[in-house]
Amino acid sequence: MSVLVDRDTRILVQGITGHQGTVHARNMKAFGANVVAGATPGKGGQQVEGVPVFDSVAQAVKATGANATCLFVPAPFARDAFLEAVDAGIQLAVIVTEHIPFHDMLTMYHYGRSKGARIIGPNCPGIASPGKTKVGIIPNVVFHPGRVGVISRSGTLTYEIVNGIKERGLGQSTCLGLGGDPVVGTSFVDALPWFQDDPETDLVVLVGEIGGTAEEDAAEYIGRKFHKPVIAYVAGRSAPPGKRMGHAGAIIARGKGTADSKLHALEAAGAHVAKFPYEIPALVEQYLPKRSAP
Amino acid sequence: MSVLVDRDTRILVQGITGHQGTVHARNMKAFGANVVAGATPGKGGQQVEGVPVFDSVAQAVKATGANATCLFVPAPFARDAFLEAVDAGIQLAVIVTEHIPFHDMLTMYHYGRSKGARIIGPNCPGIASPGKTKVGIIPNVVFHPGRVGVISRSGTLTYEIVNGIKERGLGQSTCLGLGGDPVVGTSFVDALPWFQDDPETDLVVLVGEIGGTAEEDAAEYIGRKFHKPVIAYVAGRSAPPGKRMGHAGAIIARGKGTADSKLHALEAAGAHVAKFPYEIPALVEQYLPKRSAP
Amino acid sequence: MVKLAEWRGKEIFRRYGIDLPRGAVVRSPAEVAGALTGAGVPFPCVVKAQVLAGGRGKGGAVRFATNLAEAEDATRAILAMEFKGEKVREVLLEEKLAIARELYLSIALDRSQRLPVVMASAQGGVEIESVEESAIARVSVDPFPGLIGYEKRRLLAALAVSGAVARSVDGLLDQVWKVFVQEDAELVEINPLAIVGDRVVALDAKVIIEDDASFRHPEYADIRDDRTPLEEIAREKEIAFVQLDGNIGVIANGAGLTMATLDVLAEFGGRPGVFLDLGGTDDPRKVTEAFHLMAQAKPAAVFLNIFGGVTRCDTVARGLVDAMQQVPANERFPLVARIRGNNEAEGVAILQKAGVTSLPDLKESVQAVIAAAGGPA
Amino acid sequence: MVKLAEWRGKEIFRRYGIDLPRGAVVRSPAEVAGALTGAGVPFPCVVKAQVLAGGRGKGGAVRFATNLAEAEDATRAILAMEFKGEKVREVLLEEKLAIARELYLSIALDRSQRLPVVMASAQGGVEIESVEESAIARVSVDPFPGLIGYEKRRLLAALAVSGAVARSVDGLLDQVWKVFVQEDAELVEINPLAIVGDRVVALDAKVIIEDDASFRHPEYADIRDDRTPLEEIAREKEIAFVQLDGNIGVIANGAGLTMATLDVLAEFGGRPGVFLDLGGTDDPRKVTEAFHLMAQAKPAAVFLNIFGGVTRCDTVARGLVDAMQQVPANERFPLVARIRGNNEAEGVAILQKAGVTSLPDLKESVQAVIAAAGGPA
Repeated sequence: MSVLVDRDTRILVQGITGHQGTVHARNMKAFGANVVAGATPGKGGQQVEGVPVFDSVAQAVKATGANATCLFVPAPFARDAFLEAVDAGIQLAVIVTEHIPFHDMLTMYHYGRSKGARIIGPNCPGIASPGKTKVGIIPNVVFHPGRVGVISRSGTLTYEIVNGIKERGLGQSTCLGLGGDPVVGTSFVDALPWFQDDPETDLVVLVGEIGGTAEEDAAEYIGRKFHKPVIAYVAGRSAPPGKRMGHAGAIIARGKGTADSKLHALEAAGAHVAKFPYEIPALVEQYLPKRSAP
Repeated sequence: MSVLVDRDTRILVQGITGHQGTVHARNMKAFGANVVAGATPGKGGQQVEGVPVFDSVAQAVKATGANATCLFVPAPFARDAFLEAVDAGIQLAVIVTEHIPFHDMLTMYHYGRSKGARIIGPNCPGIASPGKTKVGIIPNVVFHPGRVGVISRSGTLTYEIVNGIKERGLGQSTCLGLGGDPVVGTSFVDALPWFQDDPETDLVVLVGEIGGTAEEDAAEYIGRKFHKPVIAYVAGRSAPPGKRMGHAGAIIARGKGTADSKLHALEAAGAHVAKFPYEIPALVEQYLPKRSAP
Repeated sequence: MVKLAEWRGKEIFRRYGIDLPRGAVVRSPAEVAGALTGAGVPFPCVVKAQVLAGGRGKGGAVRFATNLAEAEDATRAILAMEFKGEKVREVLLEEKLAIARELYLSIALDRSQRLPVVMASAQGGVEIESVEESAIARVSVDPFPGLIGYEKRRLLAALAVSGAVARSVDGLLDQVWKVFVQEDAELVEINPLAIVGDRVVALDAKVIIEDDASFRHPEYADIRDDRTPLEEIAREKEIAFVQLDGNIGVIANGAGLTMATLDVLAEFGGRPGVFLDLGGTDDPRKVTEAFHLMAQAKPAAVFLNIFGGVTRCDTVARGLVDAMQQVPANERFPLVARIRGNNEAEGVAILQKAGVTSLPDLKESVQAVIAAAGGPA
Repeated sequence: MVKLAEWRGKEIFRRYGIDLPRGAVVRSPAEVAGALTGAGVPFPCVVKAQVLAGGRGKGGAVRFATNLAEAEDATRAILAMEFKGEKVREVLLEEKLAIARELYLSIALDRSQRLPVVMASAQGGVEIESVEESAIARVSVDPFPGLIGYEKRRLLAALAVSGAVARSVDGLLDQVWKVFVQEDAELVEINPLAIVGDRVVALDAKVIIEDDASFRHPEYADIRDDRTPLEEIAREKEIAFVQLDGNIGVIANGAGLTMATLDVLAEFGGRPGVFLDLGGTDDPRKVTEAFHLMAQAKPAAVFLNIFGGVTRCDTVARGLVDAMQQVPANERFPLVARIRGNNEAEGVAILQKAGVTSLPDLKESVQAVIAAAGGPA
């Protein structure tokens, strides 16, 4: 199995009857993903892209054995939709929805954790494993199966980087978009062990951003426990400081959170740092362990 | 190890500086229990009954390795005291305090459960294993080591019954008082499997009360999974109905909750039912499996 | 357990934004005219006795009035009632609404699951016990995160509401949930919950506040409508007290032992009257107070059944002897004791000296007290 | 992110029962006399500019008055100020209290732990960044069950309070926690928090409400004190918009790509001015609107960097061409595009036809736009 998901992951799409839900259910299916059900309250009995729609997640799980969900539910309803999925026994949720209040995410994260459910996102592109499956919205065209793992806090920038790797003639094992919100269900530190344990991944590209301390935390982990090559890039080096958070935010970080802090930490931990996104593919080629052809 | 606790259980007494806390810390020590610490905010540095007192549970745990707590904290502060113990890593709490609002107990139970912490009580006498240890307030004098397990929702009535067993020349393995509050951390159904698995218990005395469906739930479990003899008694057969709960309470039960319902369920499950508490010792003697002397 | 009268429950509902009929409480017919005008209650109106017992409709404790004179007459008549033993002190006057349907809604505690449970039925306006199981939806709610979307949708489906009415009920569910949690309620029940146009209106309110949470709710401290005077004194002294209709008083310690004593007493033909549970106390003063309470209930005989575990038998015996000496001669009653456990010998000796026999056997002592009270029923 | 001015923060605090100095807001010197009387503010009083920037004390935006004339003069002077680029519209007049000690208290989000964190320091009244780490207590709080006893005791210890003052702070902690949760705050900060006798009084209030929670808080919808007019338009159109001080405009999609573009631009000596992030949109109208916004900011040159993933390149190109045609000739600016990904060939062809070159390479296209804007800085 690749990281977190595989061919037999049975995907539920919450909010499948909306525009985004419909488009991406179609794209997931085109990627080869096993989309088994949709759920929208009041729309049970319909079909969207050949997928049966249910009124509740419990009904969808019972009828189809869905074991992962992809949420396109509008922000005001996302919290309850996720909690419904957890109560129905679903253990993996990719939350594409943006603008979910972080207070809602705190509830979602801690409730989910107490029930053993994992969140990817919110406001994230999701997870894709070329040749296997995709839960989320990462464009199908950028992929090529291979042995490079990608973990990123960005959306479009990730597509650009993944595409660059493909254009270099290399491919990806699993690409995981964590989302850039203040509270994310999965951080670099959560995800790195999965890639460490994944026999299909030989190298990891880590795409960070300024703000928070997720990259510093990742560096700490990489230095101690991660044994595959890491190529790291951090966006926002030249961004003006303090445009987002007030004083209290600043002191939580206390000198962390800047691009410099992140890059130094990653470099010190042994990661190969790219200064610009277009440098990544060459670094990947340079550090990707050579294998004899299978 | 006996059920839940043993000689090496390291007991913290929260509220040790109060009258009840002091008296029962002394009694526990007299029973042979390993009382290692007390905790009362603002009283750190004192000694009570030779036991060091700490300001916080975290300090007590760090200094003494306490791994179970016994709470004598007044009801308005019991919730927070328990949560403090859980956050300090304690996994077993005997809550003696009575009159804790059940809304607080809901928080305590579900928070504790999410962190793997077990509650006995509240408003309960606790747990005692003669010759080993005691966490709670069950009187020392009623015990004699033996092979009878006792699980009870009552307090004084339990002492009377345990004493009766002792006067018959028999002894107890572990005696567990669950407390009779609307929300208890441990029910018969939670406790029965421990006695099932306990090699030191040959027979279980189950002491129930009217109200709720804990005895019916226990009967259901006993019928399916419990393989040791059970002597059951349910107090309140002649109590006037409806003195406590309104309509909604009544319909949760729907015909359950009466002594008749409980006794029938227990009898149907194979338990030997005592009509009066003074019949219990003879029934215990009758059904206790005979062993060759060790 | 603080059972609130309908009007008090509705006062709470109003604070949480729950939709209610316009209404006002009066304590005399003279207040009716002003109250109706002040609250803007039109005719016809409903006049309801504010008592805790159920079945007011059938019992004549709910009337209708089409003009002021009728409203005053109905108020006068209801204030003169004693409803199922309860004196009517307040009357609630409310507008009569055009009801499309009557629903049932409540939140209580499910002890087995240790979760609050919301119950809803499309069959409201009748006693919920008479509604068949399959017509009642039950939704258990995790206190964290509280009542959420899909749970509410299950309830809305059970209530068979849709569109604007469903939106009203959805809002109401949030409000009722808040009442249950924030007011430390044991029970919040709305029956009937009426559909009136697009509104959902609480026609009745049954709210029970948990006694143990009273430290958070001083506002309910002086509501004790459902206690007898003796029960009220017992409550203040933290002695569990139950009044039944027999003639034998029982003082015991612990709820289980108290109930077991009652069972044995009933088995041998005794009729239990007042019941006192001392709890786990050590305090001789409490024994004395319990004895005084007992004396006021004028039992034919009293049985004291104490197992001294945490409590010491000698302390209890001393408190008892003290109390006996304070009871005037003309109020004395026969006393049978059974006092066992911790410091038993000392306790028995103290009683003996005061002329009270303590029998060790429960069956025998019960038979003795029944005989002292005049024999089995 | 809705930053509230001090007086608005204090209005919220008042609703939650937090102890505040008596005070009133005025918008002209003429209102001062009435406001002081109405709020019962005695002399001497404090006159404070209601601006969002910090450092008001040092910057002359906080003054003191010992009589009405002085209060009016101070109000007039402050209303005439422009403080760190912000026009002063409101002035808060408050009683001057006898302060024993100044403390610091705040609640914010700890992203790494995914928990709110309460911070407290006995060293209040100065910028918290200047307080050494060891003098600040940090307590992470689980949203279920919320701030609890032992956590509060740790904070009280850090604030070095005891007795009656500690009891006041204990109550305050519950109130501030409720503000943070119930108002969907990103930050609640009280600095200084003053000890005045046994009271603890919030002398300042810094409250930031989370934008994403605005659907729960319509009451904050029209508070936008901290946005420029262009930022306000961008917000309404859901386009992320940042104004810097350079001369090159950038339109990109996605925060990461936008920041990466900025990094490359800066590396080659470009000075970024306005920054627009289209997000994950597919909508050509949004491209058009972004272009209009950009035109209003009058950049020397504009760089459009789009990776079409979910977005289609041809749709973006069409929106762009439409928008260009609507800009008057005298407002036109040089445009460099890099448009890649989904339907790239079609997009490039559409741009080509309209006279815009799309370069595939990020470095080359950045260098081209810098040249168009007049060369590196």
